[in-house]
Amino acid sequence: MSEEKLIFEKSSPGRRASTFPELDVPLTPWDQILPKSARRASALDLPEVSEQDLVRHYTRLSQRNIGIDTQIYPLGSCTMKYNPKVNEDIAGRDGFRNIHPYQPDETAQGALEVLWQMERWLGEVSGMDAISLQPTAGAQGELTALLVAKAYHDSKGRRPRKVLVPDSSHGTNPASASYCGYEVETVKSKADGTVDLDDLKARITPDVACLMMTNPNTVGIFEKDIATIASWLHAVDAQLYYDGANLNAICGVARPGDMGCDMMHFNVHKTFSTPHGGGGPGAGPIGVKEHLRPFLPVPRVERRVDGSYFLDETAPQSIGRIRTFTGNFGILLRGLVYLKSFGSDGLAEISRGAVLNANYMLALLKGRFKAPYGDRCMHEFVLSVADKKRDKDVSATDFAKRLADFGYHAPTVYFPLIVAEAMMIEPVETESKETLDDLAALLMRIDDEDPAILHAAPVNTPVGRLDEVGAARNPVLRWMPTKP
Amino acid sequence: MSEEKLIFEKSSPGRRASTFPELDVPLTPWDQILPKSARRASALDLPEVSEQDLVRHYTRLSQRNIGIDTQIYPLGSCTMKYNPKVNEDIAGRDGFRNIHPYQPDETAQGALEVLWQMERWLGEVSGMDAISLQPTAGAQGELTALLVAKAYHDSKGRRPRKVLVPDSSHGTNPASASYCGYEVETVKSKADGTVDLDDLKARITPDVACLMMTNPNTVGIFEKDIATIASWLHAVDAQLYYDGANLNAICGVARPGDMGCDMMHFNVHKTFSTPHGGGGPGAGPIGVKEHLRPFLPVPRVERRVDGSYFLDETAPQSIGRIRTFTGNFGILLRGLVYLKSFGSDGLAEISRGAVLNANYMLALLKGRFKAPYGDRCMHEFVLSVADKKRDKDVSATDFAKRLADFGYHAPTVYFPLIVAEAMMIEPVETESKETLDDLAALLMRIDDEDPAILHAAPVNTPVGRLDEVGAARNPVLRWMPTKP
Amino acid sequence: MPFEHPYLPQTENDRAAMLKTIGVAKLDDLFEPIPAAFRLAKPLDLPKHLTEMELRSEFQQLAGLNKSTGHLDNYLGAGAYEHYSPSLVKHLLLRSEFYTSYTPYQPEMTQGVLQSIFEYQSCICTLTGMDVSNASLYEGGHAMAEACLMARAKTGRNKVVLGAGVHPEYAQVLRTYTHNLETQIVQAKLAADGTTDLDDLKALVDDSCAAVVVANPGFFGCLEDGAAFATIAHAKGALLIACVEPVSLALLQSPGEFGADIACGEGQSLGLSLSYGGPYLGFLAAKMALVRQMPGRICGQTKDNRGQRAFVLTLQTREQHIRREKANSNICTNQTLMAIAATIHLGALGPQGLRDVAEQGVQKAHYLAAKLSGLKGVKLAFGAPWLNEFTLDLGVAAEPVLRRLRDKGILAGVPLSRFFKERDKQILVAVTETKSRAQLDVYATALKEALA
Amino acid sequence: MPFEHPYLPQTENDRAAMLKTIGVAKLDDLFEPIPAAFRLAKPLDLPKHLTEMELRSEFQQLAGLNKSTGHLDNYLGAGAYEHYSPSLVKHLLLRSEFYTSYTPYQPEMTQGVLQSIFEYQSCICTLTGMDVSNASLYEGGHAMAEACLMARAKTGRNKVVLGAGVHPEYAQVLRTYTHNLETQIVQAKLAADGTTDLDDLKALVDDSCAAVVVANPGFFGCLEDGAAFATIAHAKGALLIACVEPVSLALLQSPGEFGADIACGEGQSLGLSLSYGGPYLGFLAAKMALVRQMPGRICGQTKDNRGQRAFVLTLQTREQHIRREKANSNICTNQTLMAIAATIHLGALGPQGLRDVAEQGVQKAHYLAAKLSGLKGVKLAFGAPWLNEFTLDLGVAAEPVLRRLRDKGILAGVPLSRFFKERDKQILVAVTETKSRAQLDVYATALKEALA
Ligand SMILES: Cc1ncc(COP(=O)(O)O)c(C=O)c1O
Ligand SMILES: Cc1ncc(COP(=O)(O)O)c(C=O)c1O
Repeated sequence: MSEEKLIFEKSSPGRRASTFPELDVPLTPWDQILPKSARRASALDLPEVSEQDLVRHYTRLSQRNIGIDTQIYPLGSCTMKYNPKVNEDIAGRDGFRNIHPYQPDETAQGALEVLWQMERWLGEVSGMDAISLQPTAGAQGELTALLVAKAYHDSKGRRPRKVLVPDSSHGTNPASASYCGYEVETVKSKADGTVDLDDLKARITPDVACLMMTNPNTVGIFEKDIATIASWLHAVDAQLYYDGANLNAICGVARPGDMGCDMMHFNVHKTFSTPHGGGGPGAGPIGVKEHLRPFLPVPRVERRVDGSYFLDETAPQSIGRIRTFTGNFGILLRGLVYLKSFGSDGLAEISRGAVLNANYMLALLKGRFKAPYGDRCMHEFVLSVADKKRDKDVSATDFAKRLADFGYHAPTVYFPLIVAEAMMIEPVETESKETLDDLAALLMRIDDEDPAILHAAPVNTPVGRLDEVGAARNPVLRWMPTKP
Repeated sequence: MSEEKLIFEKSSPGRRASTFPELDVPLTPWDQILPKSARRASALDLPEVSEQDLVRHYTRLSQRNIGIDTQIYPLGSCTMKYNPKVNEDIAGRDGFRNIHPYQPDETAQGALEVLWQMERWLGEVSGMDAISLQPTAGAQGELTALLVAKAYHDSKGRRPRKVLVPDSSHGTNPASASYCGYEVETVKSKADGTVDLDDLKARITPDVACLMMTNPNTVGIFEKDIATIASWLHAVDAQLYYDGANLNAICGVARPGDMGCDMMHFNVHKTFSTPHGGGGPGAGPIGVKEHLRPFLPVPRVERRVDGSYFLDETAPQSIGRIRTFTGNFGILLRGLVYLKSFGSDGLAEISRGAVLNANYMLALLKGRFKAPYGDRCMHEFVLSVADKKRDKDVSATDFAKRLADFGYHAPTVYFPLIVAEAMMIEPVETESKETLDDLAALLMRIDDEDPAILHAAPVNTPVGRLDEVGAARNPVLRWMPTKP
Repeated sequence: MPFEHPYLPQTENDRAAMLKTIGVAKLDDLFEPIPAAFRLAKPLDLPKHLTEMELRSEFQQLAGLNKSTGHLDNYLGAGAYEHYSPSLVKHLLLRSEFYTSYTPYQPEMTQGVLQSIFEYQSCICTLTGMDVSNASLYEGGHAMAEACLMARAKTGRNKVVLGAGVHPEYAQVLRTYTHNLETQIVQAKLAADGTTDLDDLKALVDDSCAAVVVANPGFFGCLEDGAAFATIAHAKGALLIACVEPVSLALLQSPGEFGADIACGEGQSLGLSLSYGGPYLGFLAAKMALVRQMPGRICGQTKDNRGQRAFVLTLQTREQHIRREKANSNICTNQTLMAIAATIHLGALGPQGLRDVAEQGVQKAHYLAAKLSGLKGVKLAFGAPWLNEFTLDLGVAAEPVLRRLRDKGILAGVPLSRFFKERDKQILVAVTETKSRAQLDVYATALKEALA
Repeated sequence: MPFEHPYLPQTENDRAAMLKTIGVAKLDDLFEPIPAAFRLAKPLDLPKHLTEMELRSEFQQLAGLNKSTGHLDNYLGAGAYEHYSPSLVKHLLLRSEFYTSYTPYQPEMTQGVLQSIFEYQSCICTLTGMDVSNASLYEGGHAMAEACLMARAKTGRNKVVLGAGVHPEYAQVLRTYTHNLETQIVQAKLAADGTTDLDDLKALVDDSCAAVVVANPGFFGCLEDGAAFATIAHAKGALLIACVEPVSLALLQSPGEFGADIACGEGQSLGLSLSYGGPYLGFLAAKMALVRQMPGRICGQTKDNRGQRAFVLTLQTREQHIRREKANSNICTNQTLMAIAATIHLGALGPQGLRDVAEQGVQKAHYLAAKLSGLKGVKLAFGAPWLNEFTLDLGVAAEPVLRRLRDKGILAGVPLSRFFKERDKQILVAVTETKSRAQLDVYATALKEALA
């Protein structure tokens, strides 16, 4: 496949990919509407192309991309599972797609019921007492929950200044914490991948607002001492935050709310199968225990005794609004469809499948690749190729690039930061045994290859390795029209 | 891209890509319904795969295919123009998609109006007096019209036995004629590509039922003597059939009905932009002059004085039914949407664009490739690489295969049969000048390449040249389960 | 101002540059080969162009004039059935590499369509118990006509005997197709139980007979004795053509099992939308000995020059583009996309899903039939076994009753008077997996009221 | 029988084989790391699973409880607008290589998304007159909050002054976001003509001020004097943030033209469906000097090792996955697919199409406003110039009037009492290209009747 020009480079003045009906009202003279000084004088350099050329351009661009629908996407921590087509169809229905966020509640009862039901489903799945569907993604969920915790502490007249995060935690955890003015303190991990309890205990003081934990953690190990940790935290009225990115490991099997967690976020775009869309959109609802409910953001979805639903903005202790309108409705809707497709009799099968697949994959690979955290894992696991880097100068990046030659997306590499040359594999429950066998065989085949092949990879992709340093050093961040 | 297994080879007993709700009526014992002897005993070797694997399989297969949306598809005689997305959306509406062909007319007035309007549009575009939308594709249109002609002759007590077709005609013309029991006689073409009038005149006798002409003909030249030809035919009451496959050259500019043609078919899937779907579906309505109207197939769409529509099956002289139900409704609907998107003020622009593009392309190429029929053409033209075949052993096939290496579909090759090493190019009006420039430049670049490269081509496609002889000699026409 | 249209890329500048390259002064000059007398002097008598927004609203209005299966509970069948097709089928059909491509003449760049066709052929073969399938025909009636012509070509004989259950429109298509081929078409009588009168059939089948056609289930819903047909046909050297409904094949003896030489039928029930009658899918499969007589595209497996398995259109010397007037059929454009749709649908269902669909239709139909035939004056018209479609005798003229049911939101069945004037009290009722027990109960109550 | 589900491929045989390879006896053993006390002993208190058919019908029913823009003539705006988006946009978004892919971490296999983002950034830059755009934020309110935080980081100052036209919900989001950052948020008064009181603004902007935010058009529809804002802000060393509506930029001076340093806003009007409030698209662009403060993904152009142009996520040392608590934002997942949708939509419209849409909205809105303000007691609330959205004073309490109009099938506007208790007679009316003159006339008549 040859280079694909930018859409701007296919532009020719006067071409149209769409036209509009003629104006059917009498023209109000423009001078009566818009002062000259307010009018745009600069060029509007948008593309001018025909409909066929536009369609062809983005069809071709799509062909220069891979997704779950083309091959397994074992990106650890990202839960790249099948995105059901029926969810797209349902979200595409006129009655869901073409409703305005400020419609009177009476004209949006179906949408409100979707939100109300989604809160109930998430509550039951997580064991949390109250849900807010407002946050747009996981990171915003973290931020919202931390603000909720802050409001809680405020309400008690306390001002703890610290948030603890394990060194294995996801970058958004410390970033969210500092975003709302907390000091971030990092807790060490032990050799087995779990939080170092001694280090943690030493750090728990009344100045701690919150500990953010992922469980299973980012190396795929369940933090079995979570209840103990919770009790330590609660002793100083610190909150235990559960990062729900790895909920796929325990969904339907165990609940954060039963483990002493006070608040959490869900990544609907991970656990509940909504498409990642090349980076987004997602939805990051949060769940909290009863004591935090008053502080949840507005609006809240409520049900009247007559069964009708309404949006409530009157929560005196609420942290306020975390986004405009009422959340990423279209994504939440898809998530609810997904949850209902499994139901009470099926939800556990999600995690059972995910954990089975991950352990199977680990069993296939552990003879060949170093698995720093042992033979078992939950829904994902981390390998280290530090030895291969040392012995034959083959890095995690090299494996990633070579996989691309065979049409496979790489595992997550170089995360978590505590593992050198990390490759983090999350095979998800929607992948068949055959697919796992193929990927494992391929990884071993690549391991057998001449390192020179890996260094040169990829060669079968539309582009080869990129000059990333150059990209950052001389940033070219937009197309510019060439001056005539 | 590596080989893609057959879906059967991904099958594993017990996998499901869909499930159905439980039966909600009391079970009638099977023995009361179905005698044992009537029951299936043999295996049902359908694939058993998960939803993700199924989606992935056909997504990948689609990636092993090209279409108009990926690149210009200059396949002569096929009019591979842009397939508007809005047409798909409209045809996908519940009110069109989910209606049964035997619904009472009162519950299908919208569908009947679509058909009625489509008849009116096709009639006005072609200058024909009556339209039947029944035929499913062009070839069935030919057959239907020939049967109509036969019925007409019968009604006059005549039994002419011959159908004349030019040697440049499409294969379906003679095939359709012999299909309904006619003797086929081939008329010669002259060096300028048009029908040899002397040869034709000599063949016109009272035993001739019909002459089938394509105009512009398959080499892209307008048969300017068509009126004369019509008068010769009419003198013996023979009918002039117009093969509408090339209507894109004259749509909105001139009308077969004004040229003396008595009957014709339309290829809705060519001229009127409906997707070819990898070989079909299409729609091949026919138009006839008044004297042939009584013989058109049933059902006919009619309008009552009150403006309501109905299907009429009572035509005493009709040839009868040419297919079940009422035509390829979904395709006819798309065609009508397309026609309306151009309207009386735009229809001529289709052909003007098509003829401009073809002549431009011919102008770009004629210095390098032999154009046996001169410097001008209508909407398509034929080149011959017979000289290149002779001089450097590079055939039309070689060009075709090498184009594939660059992601371009080949022109039609080896048709029409009257041109040696023919490459028939139809650039259609939806292609931009830049696309034509690129294709012309590529053809010349290929012409400059070492013949060895062409013989080895394609190398960039998922598969290389195929053993077609082997395929025909040892036909493997289905997957077979391997015996355990 | 020039006519601007999203489907027309050439700007005024482009046109000028292109005309210069061509060497003509103005675009109209390119149309000089068309005698002036034929060139339209005034615009066509049609409305002006509509923009996309206007098209959508105009056709939305037209669509609104139709009552879809979402608006009326639909029990119409008679050759076209409402089935559930999983969401993924439509999604995959919208892959534009499939739907915007042409017949796969250049196999190196169209392996996707070719392999899909090969898979389709394999599905049809396993369903029907045949050796070879083509890549699709126009629709069921066409498939049956082509099957008869295959038999005619193979046997050199010129008579076709139809079982009594052949769809009346299929029979009409066959008559039209063979009108000029001096082929004799006769149909056996219907026995009282709704199946073909086998004695009559036997009497009609003679040495001049090219083919016997058995429709199973028959038009009235009843199951035929395929093996008996086979014996009668083969005894006289005629071929047996089985015209079958593919969903039923999950339960029924396949044509191959009961001895048919050719199987054909309508594939719409394999996930294709009703679409007011088309586009549908004619399928045609046969024993290997008949492959040369088979019309249309056939896809075969082969190897490429890199040693990979690959697929290609094969045995093309049967076809019009090679053989012209000597071709075994005139078909060119077929219904490939519908064949791909059916293949994906079958992949989505799998053997168990297809059985589920078939069984649920049968069970729900029998549940409904029991309820309906319990109503006063109402009875099943025929006694032979049937699956999910049955002929109901209302005891009174059917049309007014149907109209009353329609007003209650039910399309209760196809009135048989549409095909047979004398059967004006009978309707053909089809039930599929899409109907819930609640709907069936509503139907029964509504019929009771309509008859009261 | 095991739980069968289309999204779960492992059969009983697969499970057995896999467990054997793993070396455990049964699947539940793999969950042993979870203390037994936490493992659920009884099923969740939720309904059982639904099949696809059941899901479709359940959600069809829920969708039916909503009155869409197809059912009610919709004049609601206030930050989310009904626009026509060409069919092709939705078709291209359904390309599953786009929507089923993750953030393009591996650029060699995700050039499609990367190039689309680069094109998106280019579109946003030309619209806003800025140098650099990121790859998207959550939505407009979030974009404005991040813009303020950028200014705060750049200037080291801690006060933000909002123009009077800032969307009240955006202001609330900003307050929530900055709650723990000791940032002072103040808002200038509204002048009588519906624009910001510039004297008040001037008084509020001092040396501690990081940013001034101008919303143009303002929440009440009125156009602000962007250049005056710029002068006031820059005089005190504050940055000017312009919160703008992208369709209006086809007509209005761009933020770059009037001197803004940062431009932000909601991109929903670029072809995204209303979807009850999301997923939408926050856009954020700035002058080059602010690139290091910019949050979120940014795509840059570079070369590959074959010398080809290629695209990659760049300047990542701003981001959380590299810098953790020192990152300039916590954003990870963003709204890329919406950015691609907007880019395709803009490509479909082109500059002329976007102008057409903007102009038609303005003209139709002015036509309607003239009709409505001709009714007794009804008047435009403000005198400043406006585009396609205006504040109408009904002279009487708005809620009952709106309810009456709703019963006539019209969502006549957003009641301002929703945001400002005291504005209970005012409604905000938005008109776009989707409305026909006939609809506007119906609205005027209906309002007359509702007021009578
Ligand atoms: C462990 C973990 N936490 C938090 C997040 C942040 O979620 P989001 O990307 O939805 O903002 C992620 C996502 O990558 C994650 O993997
Ligand atoms: C000139 C000509 N005539 C007739 C036909 C037959 O039309 P169809 O393929 O629709 O049956 C074709 C199509 O290829 C054609 O090109």
